[in-house]
Amino acid sequence: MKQVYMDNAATTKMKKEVLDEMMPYFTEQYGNPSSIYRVGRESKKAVEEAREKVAKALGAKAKEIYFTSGGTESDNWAVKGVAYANKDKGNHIITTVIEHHAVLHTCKYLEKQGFEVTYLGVDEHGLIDLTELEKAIKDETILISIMYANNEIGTVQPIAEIGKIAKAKGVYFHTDAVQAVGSVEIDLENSDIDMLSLSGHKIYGPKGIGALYIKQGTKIHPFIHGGSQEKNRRAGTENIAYMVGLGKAIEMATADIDGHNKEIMALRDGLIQRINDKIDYVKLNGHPEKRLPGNVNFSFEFIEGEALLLSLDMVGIAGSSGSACTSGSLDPSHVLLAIGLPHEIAHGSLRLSIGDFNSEEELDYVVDNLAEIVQRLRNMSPLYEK
Amino acid sequence: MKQVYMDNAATTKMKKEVLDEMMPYFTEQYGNPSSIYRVGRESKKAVEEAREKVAKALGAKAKEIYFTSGGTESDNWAVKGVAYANKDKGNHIITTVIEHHAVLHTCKYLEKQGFEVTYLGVDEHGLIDLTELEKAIKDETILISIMYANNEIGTVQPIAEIGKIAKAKGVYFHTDAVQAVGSVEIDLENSDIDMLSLSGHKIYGPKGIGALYIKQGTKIHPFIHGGSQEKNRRAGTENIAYMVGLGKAIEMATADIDGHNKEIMALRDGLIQRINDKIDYVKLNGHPEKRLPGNVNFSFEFIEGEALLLSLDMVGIAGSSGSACTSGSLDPSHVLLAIGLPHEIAHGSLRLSIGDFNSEEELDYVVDNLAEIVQRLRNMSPLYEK
Amino acid sequence: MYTEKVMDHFTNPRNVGEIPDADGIGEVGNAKCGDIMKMYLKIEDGVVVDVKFKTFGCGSAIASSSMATEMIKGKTIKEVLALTNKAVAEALDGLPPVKMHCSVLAEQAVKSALLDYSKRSGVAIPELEGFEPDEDVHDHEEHEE
Amino acid sequence: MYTEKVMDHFTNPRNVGEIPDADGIGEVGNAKCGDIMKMYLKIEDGVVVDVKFKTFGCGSAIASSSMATEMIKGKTIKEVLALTNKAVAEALDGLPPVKMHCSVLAEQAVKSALLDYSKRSGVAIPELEGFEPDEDVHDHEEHEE
Ligand SMILES: Cc1ncc(COP(=O)(O)O)c(C=O)c1O
Ligand SMILES: Cc1ncc(COP(=O)(O)O)c(C=O)c1O
Ligand code: FES
Ligand code: FES
Repeated sequence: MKQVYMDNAATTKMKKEVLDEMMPYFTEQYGNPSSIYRVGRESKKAVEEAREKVAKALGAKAKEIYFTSGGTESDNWAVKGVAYANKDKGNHIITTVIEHHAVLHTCKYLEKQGFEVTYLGVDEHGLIDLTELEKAIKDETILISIMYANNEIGTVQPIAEIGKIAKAKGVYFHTDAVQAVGSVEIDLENSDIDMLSLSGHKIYGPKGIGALYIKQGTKIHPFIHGGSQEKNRRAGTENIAYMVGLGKAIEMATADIDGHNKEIMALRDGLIQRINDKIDYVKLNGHPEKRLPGNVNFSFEFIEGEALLLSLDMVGIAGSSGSACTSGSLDPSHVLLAIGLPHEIAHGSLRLSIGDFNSEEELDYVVDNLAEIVQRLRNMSPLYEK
Repeated sequence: MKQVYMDNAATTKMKKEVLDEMMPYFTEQYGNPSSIYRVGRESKKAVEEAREKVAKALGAKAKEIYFTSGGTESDNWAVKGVAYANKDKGNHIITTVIEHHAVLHTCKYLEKQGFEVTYLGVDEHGLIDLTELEKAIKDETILISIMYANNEIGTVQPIAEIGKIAKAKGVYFHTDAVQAVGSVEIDLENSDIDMLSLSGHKIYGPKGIGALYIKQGTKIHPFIHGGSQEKNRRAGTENIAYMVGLGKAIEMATADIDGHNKEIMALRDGLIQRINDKIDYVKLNGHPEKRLPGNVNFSFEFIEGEALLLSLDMVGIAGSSGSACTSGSLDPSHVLLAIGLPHEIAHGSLRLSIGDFNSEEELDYVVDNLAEIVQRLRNMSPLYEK
Repeated sequence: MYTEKVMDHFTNPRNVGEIPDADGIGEVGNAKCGDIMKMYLKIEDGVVVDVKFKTFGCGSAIASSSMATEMIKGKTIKEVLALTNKAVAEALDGLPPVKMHCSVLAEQAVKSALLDYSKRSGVAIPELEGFEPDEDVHDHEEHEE
Repeated sequence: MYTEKVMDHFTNPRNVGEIPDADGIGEVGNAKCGDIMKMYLKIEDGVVVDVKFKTFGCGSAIASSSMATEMIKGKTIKEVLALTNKAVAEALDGLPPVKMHCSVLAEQAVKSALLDYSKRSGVAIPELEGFEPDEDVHDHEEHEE
């Protein structure tokens, strides 16, 4: 059967070039980078070259890049690390209701540990209100953590403006850029971002590697204590192969963002167009313009997401309803509820996220099948034609 | 030049069988295990099969095994997770002075956060005193964290007895078994161990994957918050390939521990014998019997470790002085000082750790070169012949 | 994730639709997930001669509805009353633990329809006395765990 | 990690040994790492005509000793006094930051030997007035960071 993978926001297929660069570190280049003998020194060199690549892709200094086990760890580190290191200054954190669970659940945890968290709401397109942000800052505020781009609806926040506000108030600013890297030009040197999280597997790199950018001078505790790896800030024997993979992946992902986006957006806009044309009672979620180039998120009234996903899977189409992480849960996406969708409409949502391996001709297959499936499920629904 | 890798306690070369099992997850099997479509379900299945393998190798239940990014994360999780989850009960932790930094530095950090830590000393062989342990336990004690086997001198602690004491006193017992897995028979179901850390790259698996065993019913906080992976206890998109690799590696490492140990110990004892015969002013560190099958640790009087390592490297021999993690540091190993070595003797120590890829004939090469190098460095030393 | 039986009933659900002149109609919603199930019964001489359903819900909700309709078709009211969600789940070769409540929805939809029949027809069904499908049926609150 | 120059001087150190009838001997220890360096000078007419060293220490300590001996051989006391640890490190094409103190050891060993020479010979070296190699030379305490 035809297989169409349209869940590139959940994870991507690794690029061959990335795997090729990693391979030596699975075989002969196995030395521990902390060791002084040859095979160790070569590993060390590979790690530092990878770090340079990540830094270069983001306009940062190599020494500001710390490798982690993924976007989730990066988020945990940034939020908890700043919270504990600055608790003498204050105990207040500002974030949004539409963050990834890696930030949200970390904040919930910190609330139990005595921190206070303000969760900013968003408008119908998923954008925060800058005035509200400014008002939320108080003397005790030590951290603002707001995602660069949302993983479900693709909305891109006004990061530069948020940074300016944070800087003016002397509050640290962390942004979860897991979904943004490769889709948005990022120049950290000329930004007011103090910390930025990214992840390898969203940009055709391996799963289980990420990085945290920490601007020089930022007061933050280590999160994982132990050996002196990563300049004493992130312990644990280095995952050299994945670091090399992340370096290559981010280099490729940022080589020509504009050109790349143009292609992906052409596919995206075509898909949105066709769905709008072919299926009624649908609603595009997220911002009409300020959205990730590959993100398509629709609500289909009267039907439920899981049934839709299962049906798509049966014709070889991989999509998602909300975030992959919530698929074990019964609740509709917290993001879709936050932009004001009623429960039953949030429930009937589908995210199709386009990636580098998708083609124009796959779109017809998707739309044809989608139209048929939606109709079939609606025919079964007690809400339809009511 | 001949290359002899004798630093298997720092890290091991991945076995071909392990890499082979991992490969599909770098290419076509890239689905996110949290997704419900086919390629996601297949990833999920792979993860659960790997978990079964880890559980089986340790005599545990699959649901008691949680994948992490390595031994260091496992140690951090166990110690911090139990500390914070049980701080209502007490704030006292017991560990030893010879733990890996992953435990030691975590404890140091917790001290700054208001916990109290007792660091048990060890005897000249690196063994703790059980009576001292018992005496150290008080009402506020919530955790005992004692490593199964030491990474530098190879000493194996009386884990069963420690477990009994912990259980009798109602205190959680965590053991860092990163060096023990594959060398010691572990049967968690019939043990009093509540948590156990392990790491992939010490047993011919990949670097950047580990696991924490958590006995059912143990009160512990998650360490990395976010998505609902690992039954809501360890968030982050799964590193499927490495999980599969760890599963295979531990399966191989535990298939025939006795037979395997016999071979490794024959090499080890031969090496010890030859060094003792050929070089004077040497001292074997660690316990004569209760030691890891592959561990050889000698002090060579009058010379310094780094000079020794560099010289060995120049003839293609990879060894370590103490732990790999301290190679950036100027202090001699905290473990060697803890067993009572004077500073300058601790400084002149060499660990040669034997692994599955070492051969009998490599030993001659090592001993011949070692003898020559030691003599050369001694001739340069102001302490020699004094 | 789902058994073949579940996938079969999900893909080719039996008895989808409505019965315009139904003798009993039950509609229940699940507070946990916000899903809704509607069951139509045609009853003659105490026997379910026809049954149809409509479901807004997940795969296992649809499969459970389908399976439940099959299990009660041609059965007496007494027999129908004996239908438990566990029986539905078993007939589907099992459901994931987190999806067991979907089969509860099916059991409740059937009972609701019988209750409606009882009310409309005046035929007393003592076994249903006190039966109330989950009270907060339309409570669509989100509940962060 | 180390430059080729360092590795060269480490592998083939120049002027290793002792001078039995040395005119000045300096021994210094580094409090940071516990390493020890001993320097022997033969001085004639204010010129270092021979120099030897022995070092218990890391690769860069050995290389620094070796380089330092080369740099002072044949030089006048004045010229020798101008030797800084930075010059030694530069002559080695650099040392890792954490290893800079090893070159300090070399500078201090040389100066100690000159001081010893001054004391023994009565030749005043005013530039060394007040010079004291790191005071806690034999402080072998561990210092956990
Ligand atoms: C916005 C966002 N943040 C964080 C994460 C977590 O990253 P990872 O899967 O690498 O742990 C993801 C994806 O899962 C994401 O989309
Ligand atoms: C005893 C011990 N504990 C913990 C670790 C850390 O494990 P990892 O390197 O996987 O983080 C190591 C090895 O580095 C070790 O030897
Ligand atoms: S999840 Fe709602 S009925 Fe199954
Ligand atoms: S580390 Fe001691 S002199 Fe270099």
